[in-house]
Amino acid sequence: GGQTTTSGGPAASAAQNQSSGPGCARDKAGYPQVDLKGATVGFSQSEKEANPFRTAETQSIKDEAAKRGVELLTTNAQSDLNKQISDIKSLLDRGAKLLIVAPLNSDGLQPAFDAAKAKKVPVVTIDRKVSSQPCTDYLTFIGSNFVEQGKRAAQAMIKATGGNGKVAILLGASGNNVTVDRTKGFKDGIVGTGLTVVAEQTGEFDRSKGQAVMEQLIQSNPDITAVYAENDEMGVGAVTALKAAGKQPGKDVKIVSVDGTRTAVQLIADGSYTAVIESNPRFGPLAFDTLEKFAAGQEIPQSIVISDDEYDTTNAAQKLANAY
Amino acid sequence: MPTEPVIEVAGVTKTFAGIKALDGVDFTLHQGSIHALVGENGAGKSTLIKVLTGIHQPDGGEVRRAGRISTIYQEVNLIPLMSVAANLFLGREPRTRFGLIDRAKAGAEARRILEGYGITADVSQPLGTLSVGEQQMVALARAVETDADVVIMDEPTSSLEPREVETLFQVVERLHERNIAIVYVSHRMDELYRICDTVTVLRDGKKVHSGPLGDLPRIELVSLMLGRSVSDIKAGGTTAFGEDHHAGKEPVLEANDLTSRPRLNGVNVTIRPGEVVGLAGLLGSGRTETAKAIIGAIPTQHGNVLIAGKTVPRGNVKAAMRAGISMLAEDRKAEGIIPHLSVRENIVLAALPGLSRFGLVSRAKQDRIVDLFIKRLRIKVSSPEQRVAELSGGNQQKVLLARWLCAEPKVLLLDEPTRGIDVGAKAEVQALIDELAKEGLAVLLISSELDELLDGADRLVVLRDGHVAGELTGGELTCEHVLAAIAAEPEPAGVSDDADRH
Amino acid sequence: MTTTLASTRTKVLQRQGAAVALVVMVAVAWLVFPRFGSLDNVRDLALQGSFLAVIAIGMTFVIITGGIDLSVGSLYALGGVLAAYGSQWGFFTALLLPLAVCGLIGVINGLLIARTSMAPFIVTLASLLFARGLLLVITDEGATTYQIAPDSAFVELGRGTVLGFGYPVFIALVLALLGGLLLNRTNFGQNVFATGGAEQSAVLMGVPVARTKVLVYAMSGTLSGLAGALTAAYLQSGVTVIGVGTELDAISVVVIGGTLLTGGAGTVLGTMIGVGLRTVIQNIINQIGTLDSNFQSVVSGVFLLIVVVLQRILRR
Amino acid sequence: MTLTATRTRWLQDNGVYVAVVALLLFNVLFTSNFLTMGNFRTQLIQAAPVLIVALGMALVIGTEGVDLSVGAVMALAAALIPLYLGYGPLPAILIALAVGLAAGGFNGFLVARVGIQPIVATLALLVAGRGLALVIANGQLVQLHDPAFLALGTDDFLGLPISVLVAGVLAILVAGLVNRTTFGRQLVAVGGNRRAAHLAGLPVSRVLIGVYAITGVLAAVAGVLATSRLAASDPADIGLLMELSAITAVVVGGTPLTGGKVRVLGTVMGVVLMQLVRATLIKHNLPDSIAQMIQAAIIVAAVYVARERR
Ligand SMILES: Nc1ncnc2c1ncn2[C@@H]1O[C@H](COP(=O)(O)OP(=O)(O)OP(=O)(O)O)[C@@H](O)[C@H]1O
Ligand SMILES: Nc1ncnc2c1ncn2[C@@H]1O[C@H](COP(=O)(O)OP(=O)(O)OP(=O)(O)O)[C@@H](O)[C@H]1O
Ligand SMILES: [Mg+2]
Ligand SMILES: [Mg+2]
Repeated sequence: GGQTTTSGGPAASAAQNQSSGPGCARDKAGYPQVDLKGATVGFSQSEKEANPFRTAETQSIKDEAAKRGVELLTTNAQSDLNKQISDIKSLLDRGAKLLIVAPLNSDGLQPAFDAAKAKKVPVVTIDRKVSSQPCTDYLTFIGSNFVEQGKRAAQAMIKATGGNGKVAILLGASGNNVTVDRTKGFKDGIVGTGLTVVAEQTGEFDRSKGQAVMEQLIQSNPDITAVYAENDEMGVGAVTALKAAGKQPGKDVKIVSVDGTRTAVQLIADGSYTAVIESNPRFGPLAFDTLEKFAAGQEIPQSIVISDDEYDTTNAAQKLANAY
Repeated sequence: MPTEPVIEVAGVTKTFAGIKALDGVDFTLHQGSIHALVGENGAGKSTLIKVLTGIHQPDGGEVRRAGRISTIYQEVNLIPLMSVAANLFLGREPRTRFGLIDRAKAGAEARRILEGYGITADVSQPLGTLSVGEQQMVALARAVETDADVVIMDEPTSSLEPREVETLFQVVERLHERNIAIVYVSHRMDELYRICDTVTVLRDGKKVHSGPLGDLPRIELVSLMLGRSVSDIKAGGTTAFGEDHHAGKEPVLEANDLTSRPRLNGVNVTIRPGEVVGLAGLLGSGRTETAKAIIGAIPTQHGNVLIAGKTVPRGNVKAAMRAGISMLAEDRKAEGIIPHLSVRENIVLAALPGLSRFGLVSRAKQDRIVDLFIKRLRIKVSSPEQRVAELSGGNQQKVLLARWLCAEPKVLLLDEPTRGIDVGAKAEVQALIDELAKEGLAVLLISSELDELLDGADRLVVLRDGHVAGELTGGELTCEHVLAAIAAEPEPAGVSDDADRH
Repeated sequence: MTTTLASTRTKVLQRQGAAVALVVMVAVAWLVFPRFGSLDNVRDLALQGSFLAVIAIGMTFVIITGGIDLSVGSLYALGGVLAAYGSQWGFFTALLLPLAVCGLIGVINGLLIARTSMAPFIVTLASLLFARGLLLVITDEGATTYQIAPDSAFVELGRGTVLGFGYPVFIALVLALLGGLLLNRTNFGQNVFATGGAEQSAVLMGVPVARTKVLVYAMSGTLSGLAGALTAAYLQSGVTVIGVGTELDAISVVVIGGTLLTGGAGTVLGTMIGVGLRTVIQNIINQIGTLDSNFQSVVSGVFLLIVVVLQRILRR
Repeated sequence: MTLTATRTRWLQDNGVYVAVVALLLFNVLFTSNFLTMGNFRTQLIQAAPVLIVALGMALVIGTEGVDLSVGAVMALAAALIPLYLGYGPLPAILIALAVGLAAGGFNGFLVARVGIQPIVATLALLVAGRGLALVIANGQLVQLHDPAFLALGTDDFLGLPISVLVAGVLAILVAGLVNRTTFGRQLVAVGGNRRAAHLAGLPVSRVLIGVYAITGVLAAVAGVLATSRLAASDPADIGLLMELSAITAVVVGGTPLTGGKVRVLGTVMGVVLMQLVRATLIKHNLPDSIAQMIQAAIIVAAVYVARERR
């Protein structure tokens, strides 16, 4: 993947990024000049901060805002798309001059972007790419490339298994485009290898569901040699299930997942997990840098890919502190 | 007699879960006739009616109808939460020009119609705020005011007052004049003989007799219903009550100044052991409320209840029962039976804690006591494990009586205990009340049948608008005295608020 | 006549603990939060409430018949997807396809409930699953999101405004008005009350109970589909992730509005007040702004409780 | 004619058992590796928490109520475990159960004393409870390491997984409670006709509060067991939609939602049936869409057969 860099910890990832598409400049797009320092910035979070990714993401934005002396307004859409739209409108109404949005879904936020456009408030979307027009509907997207994450997971899997074996996929929640992209990337990545997908079932991004599904799959397909979990939580659930079934996860059955939570990385270090592709939640520095550059009149690329780290048996112990 | 048949039924059979409710019944109704349909509880009268009206599909046989039927079913079947007017007009509401319901017109019409039935209540109020009797009158009005060719009445008078019964008879008379055929179900012999011209007798789902009523002696009708020979049946007056009882000296129940606004304003009742006290009064005079206040089922603002001199905590049914009061509620369906449970469980319900040890129930004890009561009250069941909902109304009533006797009360409050019960069962219940009183039980008897009260009670308390309007004993126990007490003007002593009219 | 009016008025007051709460909430919010009363905020509140209102009107009818419809959330999402899918063939397909399909599922709900004696709770729970499944089939397990061309007439239905208020607001208001008329001034409405008030009696009184039930579930399904279509028009796409838990929202606004879950009584006006309350409380949480996201649901739960208890006490 | 009547009656009473047998047969024939000890073990372990919750739900439904808050109570129990695990597993579990009791008692209070309809009363706790659990847990999933506590989820006793054993014992206790105790009979009477039960002097409020409290405790037990099996306290996700699974199992097992009747063995079979359905769908690797539609069809079919004929 040309869009991705594969080195460095979180500090590095903030600085290292790649961008694509023609740039977007303030004068061209017609946004007013807003000095970031002392400005009111709105942040609309999509889901409850009840998993490590969301917690780390919100914290990163808050920390950076505090560091830069920015007044931050926050809302949480509680997984309700209509609520996120009204959240964003209310942020605008409460005087936010710049917006950072973690979209609940790729589609459907158009009304909110239109409201921001009407008030000439630039929007930076993070962690999930939306299907609206960059530079017109919103300023730019900062985040990971989920298809790429899937591909990298496939590479890690190929490396760990030697390209042979039977894989079970623990899918994310149905109807969610993260699920779709991570599945597509992984399946594309294993084309032409000896890896075959024998089962794909949803674990709804949830540890206990991942565990329950895995328990069923080991019974019906005892010859599974690898598991690709579309987030760490399900992967960790799979570990518990495999152990209970008398298998050695990480050895008999390779496990690769996406996220980079501390639990999963710790499991790699302990030897019962294979690899984790990071999905970097630390958007704060990058988001505010982008806003600052934009204010200064620099061109902003259409999308900015945050660098995602990767943890495997060779580096998990050293990098444990970087996991969230 | 007019000969045009409006309903003709031949060989109709209907089975419920193995029980033959109707077995090859023939029934013909002629135009302009008032046809009595009689039989013991569970004989199949209500079932036949539901077949006639098409609510039940018969398993076999033929039903021919010519003309529209309108029916008053046995249990009041209206919608309590809807307004009186809405209930009256449901399905044929007056419309405005735009096809919408004309509520003003419906209200006015309803008021006009119901006045003819002696009901002055606010027609925009929910029907449920009316007394059972008033509801029955609304049901009557609803059935009669449609342009029907046949009106079927399944025990219409069971919740009615003497005065209301008269209104009903006038309505029947009006219908008769319009040559409308009527099917009339009742367990009250007097009524049947007064208004009906033809009779059909059902027994155990079979038709055992059909013919003109006037020629048929009462005793013979009863014998047909019960399936026993005339000589077996001793004609012992209209009720089965015996002589007066020998009451104790000290009252076992003293209820003082019971007040539950707005329906009850300071009622006093005392009953001695072995005494049957009757509670008389018009519809809505507060008799049911009095019983409910005594047992603590409705909140009271004033007054207290003493059992053998000890005060019973207010508003607490459980405590009242522990003190020895039991109440047979008026509304069997809503306040009596637990439909899903078996006859056995319904009988032992109130006595359950006494029949168990450490919270564990004892089946053996239950079976013993249930057998005893099924025999003693002659409850017709296929087995004690039969679901109580499957029994006929009369047998359900007996099950409830058994429930309360099982609780071994000192005072038994009976609210319309013989409502909807056939002659045989009614006599049994009345005899039972007698017997219980003889055994020393104190009984409060509420009944809308004056005969029953006059014969059964040793003393009568007459209520009017939630006050005691008079007490009658001994020689005063006559129809005239009761009616006088009911109709008397309020005493000028200032007991009531509107006394200053004098 | 005047006494009738007065008693109706007290009755309405007793039923409407929610109305009292709404007035209090709005007054407090107005005083405390300067932005609350801004025209923009009011317009947004109205628009946000309108989608739920459309669903809740149908739910009101269902609940008055003594039933419940758990499938509305799924049908809402399905309606949105179908609208977006249908929009490629123009305005009318976009509008009618969701109405037809969701209405049909509603009819099936109604038939199962009316013709067999299965509990509404369980039948509609099954169609909650079924409709989600169907949605996933249509969208290729959620991989495809159908977009609606931004310049199509259908988008105008969701995004257009009069006096700054979106069309969905007016649609919801008109539907509420029609719903109120239907409920109180037509024979069908009387049948709905009778069915929920005492089903057995209603049968004996000649009310077409089965037909009434089929109709209310059909109505609830159709309205959910319509809400989905409006949402799709507003969002310009058939988003698959909406509608999760919407059934509980709809039920709670109906109940907050004073409709009895046991059936037999209720008003559309009350439901609209319930929707208003829910929308306002959410807005207030946003206005406060600093509330921990996890704490927000505690506040909503406690609030629901307060309103219901208040209502209960007022009715005594 | 009476023969068909008895046959439908029989099917109505035993439909859920027939369905379980049919599904087992299907799996034996068409699912690879189905007839293994390990597989049955898995099914039982997964069914155990649902069963424990469903037992309580059956009692509540028997009183003509419903408890939507069971999932939230599980989350509350899960959130409390790590806070008190430092004092040892027993105190932690007891506190979790105590909170379940309190939550259930509160539901019961709202239903019995305040007179709020059960769906609404428990809906409030459904919404607030999980939020509260997350507030307690600070929104975090907590990994658990106490070996004694984790043994609950992994170890065997008498050759059976502990959670399965607990569920079995609780099922027997609940069956005994319903059929053999005054409380149980009063519960059914209250569900059958509340006004009549009140007039018969039954302690209606006490019965209702008791039933909801029992349900709360059972939900907490399920929460504790699920937490130990997961080896983590996960208040965000534990017991999510459990209320619907439990209600489905109870109703599929032949307990009508109209109250007045509780079928404990039916409930057990309802849980087993739904567990088998889920297992079958996963083992045959059906996509989520088809799986949901098939589940819907099976629920309707099972309830259709067991429904009360008019
Ligand atoms: N829906 C039903 N299900 C089962 N059995 C029924 C049903 N309806 C009536 N029965 C049975 O049919 C028989 C006839 O009942 P029905 O109600 O017609 O009696 P009835 O003559 O009206 O008695 P009553 O004078 O007590 O009203 C009874 O044995 C009753 O138990
Ligand atoms: N306005 C009302 N509000 C509430 N309930 C009422 C009202 N009017 C009547 N009722 C109910 O109707 C029933 C009968 O009322 P009441 O006790 O006054 O009559 P009664 O003298 O017992 O006459 P009957 O037994 O013949 O109906 C009672 O259960 C009472 O609760
Ligand atoms: Mg009858
Ligand atoms: Mg009375």
